[in-house]
Amino acid sequence: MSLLKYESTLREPLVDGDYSVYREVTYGIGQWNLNKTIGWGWDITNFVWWVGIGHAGTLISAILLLFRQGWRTGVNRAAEAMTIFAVMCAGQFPIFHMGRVWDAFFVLPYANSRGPLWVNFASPLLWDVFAISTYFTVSLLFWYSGLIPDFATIRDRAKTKARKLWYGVVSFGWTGSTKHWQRHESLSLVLAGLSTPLVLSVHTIVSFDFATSVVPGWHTTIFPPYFVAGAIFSGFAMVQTLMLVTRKVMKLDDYITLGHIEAMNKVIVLTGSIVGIAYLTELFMAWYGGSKFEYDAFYKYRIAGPYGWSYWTMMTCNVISPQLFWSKKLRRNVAFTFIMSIVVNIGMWFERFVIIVTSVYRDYIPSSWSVYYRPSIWEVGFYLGTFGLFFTCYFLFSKFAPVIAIAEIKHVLKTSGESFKEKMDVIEKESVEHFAHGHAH
Amino acid sequence: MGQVKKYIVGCFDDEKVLFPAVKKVRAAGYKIQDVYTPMPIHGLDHALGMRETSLHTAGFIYGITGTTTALTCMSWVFTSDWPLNIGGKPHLPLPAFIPITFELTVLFAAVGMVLTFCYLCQLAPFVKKHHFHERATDDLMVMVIECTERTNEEEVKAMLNSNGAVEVNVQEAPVGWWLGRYDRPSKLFKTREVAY
Amino acid sequence: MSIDLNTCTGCAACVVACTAENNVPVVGKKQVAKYHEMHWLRIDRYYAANRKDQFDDVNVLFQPMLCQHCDNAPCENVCPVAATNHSSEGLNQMTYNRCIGTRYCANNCPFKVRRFNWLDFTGADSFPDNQQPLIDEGGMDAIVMDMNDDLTRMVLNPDVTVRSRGVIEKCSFCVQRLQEGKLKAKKASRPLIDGEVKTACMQACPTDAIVFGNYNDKESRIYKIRKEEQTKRTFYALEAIHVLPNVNYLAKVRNTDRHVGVKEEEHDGGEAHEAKKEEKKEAVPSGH
Amino acid sequence: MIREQFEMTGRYKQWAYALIGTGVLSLILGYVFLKPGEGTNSFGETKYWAVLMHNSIFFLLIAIASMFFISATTMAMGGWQTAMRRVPEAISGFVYVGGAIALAVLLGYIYMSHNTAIYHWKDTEHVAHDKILNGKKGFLNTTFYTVATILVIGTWMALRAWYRKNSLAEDAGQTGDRSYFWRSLTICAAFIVVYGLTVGSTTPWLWLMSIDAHWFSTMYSWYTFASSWVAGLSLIMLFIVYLKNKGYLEYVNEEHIHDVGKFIFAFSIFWTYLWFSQYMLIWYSNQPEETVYFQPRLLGPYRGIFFLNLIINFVAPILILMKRSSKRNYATVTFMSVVLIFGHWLDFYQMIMPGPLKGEVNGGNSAGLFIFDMGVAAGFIGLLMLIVGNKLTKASLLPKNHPFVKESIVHHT
Repeated sequence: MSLLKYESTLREPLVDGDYSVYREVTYGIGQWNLNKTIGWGWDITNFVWWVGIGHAGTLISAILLLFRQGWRTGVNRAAEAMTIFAVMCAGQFPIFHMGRVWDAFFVLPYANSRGPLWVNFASPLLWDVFAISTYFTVSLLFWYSGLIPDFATIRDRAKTKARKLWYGVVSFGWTGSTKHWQRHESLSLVLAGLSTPLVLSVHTIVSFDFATSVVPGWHTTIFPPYFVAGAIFSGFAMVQTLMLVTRKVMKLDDYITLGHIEAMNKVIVLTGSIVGIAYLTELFMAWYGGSKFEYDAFYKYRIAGPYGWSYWTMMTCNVISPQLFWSKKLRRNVAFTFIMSIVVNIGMWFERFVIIVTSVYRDYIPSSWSVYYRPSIWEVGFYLGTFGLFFTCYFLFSKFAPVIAIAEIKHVLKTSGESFKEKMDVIEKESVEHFAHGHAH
Repeated sequence: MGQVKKYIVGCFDDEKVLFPAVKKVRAAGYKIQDVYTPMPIHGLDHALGMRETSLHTAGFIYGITGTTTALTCMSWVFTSDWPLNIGGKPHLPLPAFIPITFELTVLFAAVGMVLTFCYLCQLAPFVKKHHFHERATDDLMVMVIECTERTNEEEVKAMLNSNGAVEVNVQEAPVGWWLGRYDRPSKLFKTREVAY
Repeated sequence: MSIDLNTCTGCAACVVACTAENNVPVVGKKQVAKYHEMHWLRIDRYYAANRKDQFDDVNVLFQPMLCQHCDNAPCENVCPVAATNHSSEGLNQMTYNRCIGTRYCANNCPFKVRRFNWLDFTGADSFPDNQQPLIDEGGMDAIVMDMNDDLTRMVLNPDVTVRSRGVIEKCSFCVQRLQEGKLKAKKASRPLIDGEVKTACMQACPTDAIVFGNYNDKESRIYKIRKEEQTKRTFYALEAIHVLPNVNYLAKVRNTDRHVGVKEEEHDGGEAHEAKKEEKKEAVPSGH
Repeated sequence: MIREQFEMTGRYKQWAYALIGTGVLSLILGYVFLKPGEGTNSFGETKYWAVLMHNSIFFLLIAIASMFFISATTMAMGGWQTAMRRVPEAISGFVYVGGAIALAVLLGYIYMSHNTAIYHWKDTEHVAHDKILNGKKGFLNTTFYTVATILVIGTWMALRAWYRKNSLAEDAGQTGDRSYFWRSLTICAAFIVVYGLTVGSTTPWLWLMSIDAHWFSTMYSWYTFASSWVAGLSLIMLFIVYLKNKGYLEYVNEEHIHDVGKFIFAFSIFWTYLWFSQYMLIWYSNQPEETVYFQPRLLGPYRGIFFLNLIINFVAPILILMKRSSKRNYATVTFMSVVLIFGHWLDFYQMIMPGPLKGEVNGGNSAGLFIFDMGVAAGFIGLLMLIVGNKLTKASLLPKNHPFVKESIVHHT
């Protein structure tokens, strides 16, 4: 069974998105409801949102690998794929939010024909260019190097010529030689080690886009770790959403167990609470700092004021509702988890919206204060378009590539299953001294 | 490609059986060409007497290269090639160079390592190698022993059989890799029908 | 540049002069309603009343607001392509053909003086024929078409570029006039004389509220105003965020025994500039 | 027979008492030379109180970091550390004495001293004229300070006591009885929440950030946490290595050392990350209300300490602990632990001192007073040794009935 049968329902958002982008490029950003005060709205909100989602995959495969959390193997491959597709979606926004997309290559550092005019290496947006492209590349390499042995497994089971050709090409001639495995292990470990700080750096740099500025509500030092926590939070929520669907449709209940779901819910409640502390810290500092602009940004325009509803949506979805996961029963409830995963995604979207829009719409000088910002149909269309792209890519992936890391699962199967449980029962009953003696190094 | 050698192939389905077998075969003085396994098996590389890979050292060197590239390029551009006054910041705004320096370190290390890995293992699209057993990527561990003129085939086969191999055969296979497609049989070497 | 708030009457002659001099596009009513207007120079109004709800008896203060050409410009730092940077003369300059339109600088400008070309207002876009469809749809006013035929384009100042869609623009301190003046002086082998070059707004100001010049020249008007004549009245906009503007204002002084501010400025630990901004306290937004 | 009951050797005790003696002597000599009794807000008085505060807060926070270590690993079902679990448990036992001392110092400063150089906000008259401090009155006032401090330290003590009681009861209980383990999860969850709300947010604001009362940074608490956490991990490492050297902790081997070493390495980088984020954002945005904090540290008299802090806490661990073999080498990890505890002590030093002592470092008398600083720190170290040693003797070094203990024994990196 394949998820691809849902593809037709995605055609509409994709086409919608394409047309929105076409209009933006031909006629201009003026069709969006941004203005001289609100320079960024849905575009950058969506960018940050997608990038945040794109953190979970690498996080699961890298950090949890280093922390030896065995449960990650069930979900890591699909989560990594999700990462790559989410970053692809994210990348579109900073590109197409430019006034002159056709000159987007100006951000690349090369000595151009106008003389050695370089880029501004001190601009957070340029750091973004480096961070997002590095992250995309490294995630892709990490994901693909893990896929090679699995592709080889499928290649050797393939029945049709087309499949033999396709999997033959993508498996790079993998044989499973011991030396290759040794190098492969070393590669995975180092890539995991590199990806861990990388994944933190990406959202850190995204947060620098705001935190380096002088805009009240943007400039705050807690942003880097707080954005990272938020990214993990939203990323895990998106993994839950997708995995629960994949699990259901492809009948992977034995591979993605309630244990996996519960573990991810624990991460969600942890990161949700970290984010919550950060929200409260910001609120406190806005008062404590003694700057009127900062105070107004939080107390007049965020928790109250015309955008108050978005702030409270964010608070409810991100901080209050995940606390329900303290209950073990709810953590292991699939339907509830699915609903919560969507709630968290909505909440995290609003977090970025609140940060971006409520900060710029009224900053320093009252004469420039802006009106209430509503997105135009083209901004919404563009956003929906990335959904189409994301799910199309994900469904194609689930059709043509293994959603479960085959080789890794084989590795893990040694430490689970029935015979393992029997063995464990014996060990349970042994005394510590006896056990230790038997396992002396 | 071109050179064809003869190999004795023994297949195992349990790593607990494989390890003693590896030990015995090596003790008997035969050269194990390779063991093909569906998943990484810890300690097998040591059992086969392979040295540790230095791939991570290469990665470290690539990383350092990235760091230096980033720092020297940015410093050169900002201080000597075209110094601009941007926002009143110093011409060498070191804190602002850190993010890009970090990213390039990671990028160089990762890309360099993956390319080195592919080079060392000879992995690329359309690369084809001889596969001794199709289940080597599924659930069998396939031990391959190279035959020389001094190898007593029958003795080796018997040894493998007595050490728990579930399947033993002799194959002639080309050395190395060649360009080819998996949906077509290879015409590049004289075929002798093997296990599949 | 120094702007005297005492003499400013809020007549907006500077705004008109600036628009005419710098080919600032006319965007039409619909786009103005979307806050897409392009003025490089605007006049902010602040009202001071005794009580918050008492608007029949207010004191008004006009503050012409334009690019402050900050020395620590937050906008310059964030531009990824270095399209905006500082000239050696202290101008915060824009390179239109380098700009890719991320609008990051506009977000980060505390004075909100940067203007983005949201649509093709001048017909100078890389994409042809993209105005009429929008006008037909009702997204834009037909008036922007005026910039498309040769006759109406005669109003444009030939010394100033017409900006295309998708780039940021802002006050340049009439850099074309500065260059011209410098060239003339160079040809005559003499230094630029103070007051020889006037920005359009300075030239148009009927009350001479705006003074422009070289602050490094100790004989210049601007130096004398800041350092000798008006030391007590000189203040800079938003000094607390330390962007070091190159435009200073001279505080408005009223000869009245009526208490103006809502409440006495509290002692704030010796931050002198706060007191100068007394009149700006209890400001209410003007335009809406 | 394994040695699972720690006994303090005579030498250990001698060292502890000698260090405590050094501390007491330093305090007496400091009292004689600095004359803190003479003149409110005199240099001597400010310095004396600042040193007491610096050390009491630092050592309390690194001891409570052990409790966080236990809670975090328990919540994550991390079985690997069970075999050495009693070490952080013992270290967290310092919270009673350390907490009492900190309470005495902090409240002593608030109520016994007329000094206002450390906490400007104590001076109500000054606050009335200071617009910014006046705005913070609701948070920075003696009543709130007192209540919050007592509450925070009291909660830490209570939760630590509860955890320890449960842990000891497990030893006495039946093998295979998991009820203690489930209860420990509840306690740890409660502690994590409390830790997040105290060390992760409010406490560092109240105790430390309010020294530079005008200044603020939202990152501050997380930064303080990272600093105390790295030092706390190093402290755990030191005790493990010591016990291993004395032949205890039979089941702890270089695999466990390696993992603690990884933690130290990773969180040293994490500390640097937070340091960089806080510094870079303030540097980049360049607003006076924030840069005022770095002015004396980066450009003023504390410049040397500022960079030393970075070298010790970032450059040293990243270079020395990067290699796998160095994380498994007892000598290297011991050396790095000592270096890092000193490094983060220095980090706290540069967080606290530049605020009240604005002029020269230590009033120009750097060397002499730095010895005083170190002397007082030595006293705290001695006290820590004595108390932790004492707690280690109170229970078996192996929590035998813990469900994860076997997993810990076969732990393999």
